[in-house]
Amino acid sequence: MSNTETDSPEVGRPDAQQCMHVLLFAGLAERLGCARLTLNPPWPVTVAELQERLVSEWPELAPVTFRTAVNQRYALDSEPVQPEDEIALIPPVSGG
Amino acid sequence: MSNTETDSPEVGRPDAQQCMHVLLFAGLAERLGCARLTLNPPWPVTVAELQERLVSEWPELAPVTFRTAVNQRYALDSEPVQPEDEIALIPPVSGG
Amino acid sequence: MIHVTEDSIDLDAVLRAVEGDGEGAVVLFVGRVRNHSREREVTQLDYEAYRGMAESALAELAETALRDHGAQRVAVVHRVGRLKVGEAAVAVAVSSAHRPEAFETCRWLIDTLKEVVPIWKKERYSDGEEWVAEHP
Amino acid sequence: MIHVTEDSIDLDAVLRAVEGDGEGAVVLFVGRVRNHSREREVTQLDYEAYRGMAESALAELAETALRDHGAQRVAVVHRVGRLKVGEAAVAVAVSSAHRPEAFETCRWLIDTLKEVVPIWKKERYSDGEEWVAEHP
Repeated sequence: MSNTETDSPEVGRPDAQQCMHVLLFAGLAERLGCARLTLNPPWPVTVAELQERLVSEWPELAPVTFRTAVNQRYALDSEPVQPEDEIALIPPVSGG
Repeated sequence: MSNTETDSPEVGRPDAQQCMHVLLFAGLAERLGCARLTLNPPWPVTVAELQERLVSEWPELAPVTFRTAVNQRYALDSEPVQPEDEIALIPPVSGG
Repeated sequence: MIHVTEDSIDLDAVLRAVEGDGEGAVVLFVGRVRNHSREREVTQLDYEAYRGMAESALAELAETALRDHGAQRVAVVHRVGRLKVGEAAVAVAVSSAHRPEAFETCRWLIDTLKEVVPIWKKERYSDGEEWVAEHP
Repeated sequence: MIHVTEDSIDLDAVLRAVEGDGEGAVVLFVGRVRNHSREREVTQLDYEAYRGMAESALAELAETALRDHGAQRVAVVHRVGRLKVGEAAVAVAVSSAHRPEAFETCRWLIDTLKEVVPIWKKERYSDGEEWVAEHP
């Protein structure tokens, strides 16, 4: 981490708040009526914590099966998420 | 068998002699230098008897692997051959 | 050739993409829109993709196919948008020196694509529509 | 479409021959002339067929594929005569409602074709030629 406090005062502060966007697709986007959720988690946050927070803020997600992608790759529950990451919820795929 | 002796005097006579042609292909035709053999078996004759006769008249066939087709189908050794049948020797195939 | 595209799939181009003088075997799989599904009449199909992730997932599958499955060349094209009955939704072509590798790799690619690549289809019927969830 | 032909194989026509609105899966196998075989450089290939028997054998395989293997439509074209490196010698296309049947039937057809259909190939090298005996 070469950032210093003067470059960007928020980086590295454990209580820094930064808005993040979560992409939705297909049936999931239809169910929630939008293709992008915005939320404001306390950083740092893991994939599992993010999922919990999403479900508590959007209860419509609770009965839904989805995997989480971080920067366009399926992520493990334990993986940490950074504010600049691209997050997407991937409902069961049906391509082909 | 609706043929009668008067239609074709040779049909049904066990000692009737009738010339037959045997088709050859690919490496087999090259080895023998011709695409068709002619032989004069004593009728009736089975596929196995025909094969023996062919090998004894054309010893070049002896070391060669081939199957016999009767009327464009692979034939069993015990199958009887009629003078009007189309006989072919099928060396190992390599299509595709 | 690894694409997610709105255009109709040019199967000839997909086949040409895996041509090479050392490859004796080519296997092409084409997935087409059927006129029925789970006993309902399908009139058309909408495909949606998370395009960036879908293309990188396909590229990763293709790399694995080349590295671990004995394929020489691989092409995968998936169409998105609205498709009519009979149109090709996906084409997967694989070439290899001998045929077992081409068959097995092509089969592995389409099977894995259907499990992991973020593309979704919605079937439209004369009396409704439904997102298909094949691999939860 | 079951042919033994001197003409170059039109793969598009082979694919079209198995198209149907109820068939979601198409698998095409193409066998092409490779530039090497058993460590020798191949310059061209001559295919010879016992044509009548070859076509009826192919028709019989196609019937079996439709009756016993779950295929909906089948097309097989085998070329004969002199072929150059890269040209298609054989194309087998199968369509079915779902992909396992299409893959398995296509594989079965080309495997069985290579065992039983009376077609032979002679490889020509820069320094000679040889009839190939793959299935004694």
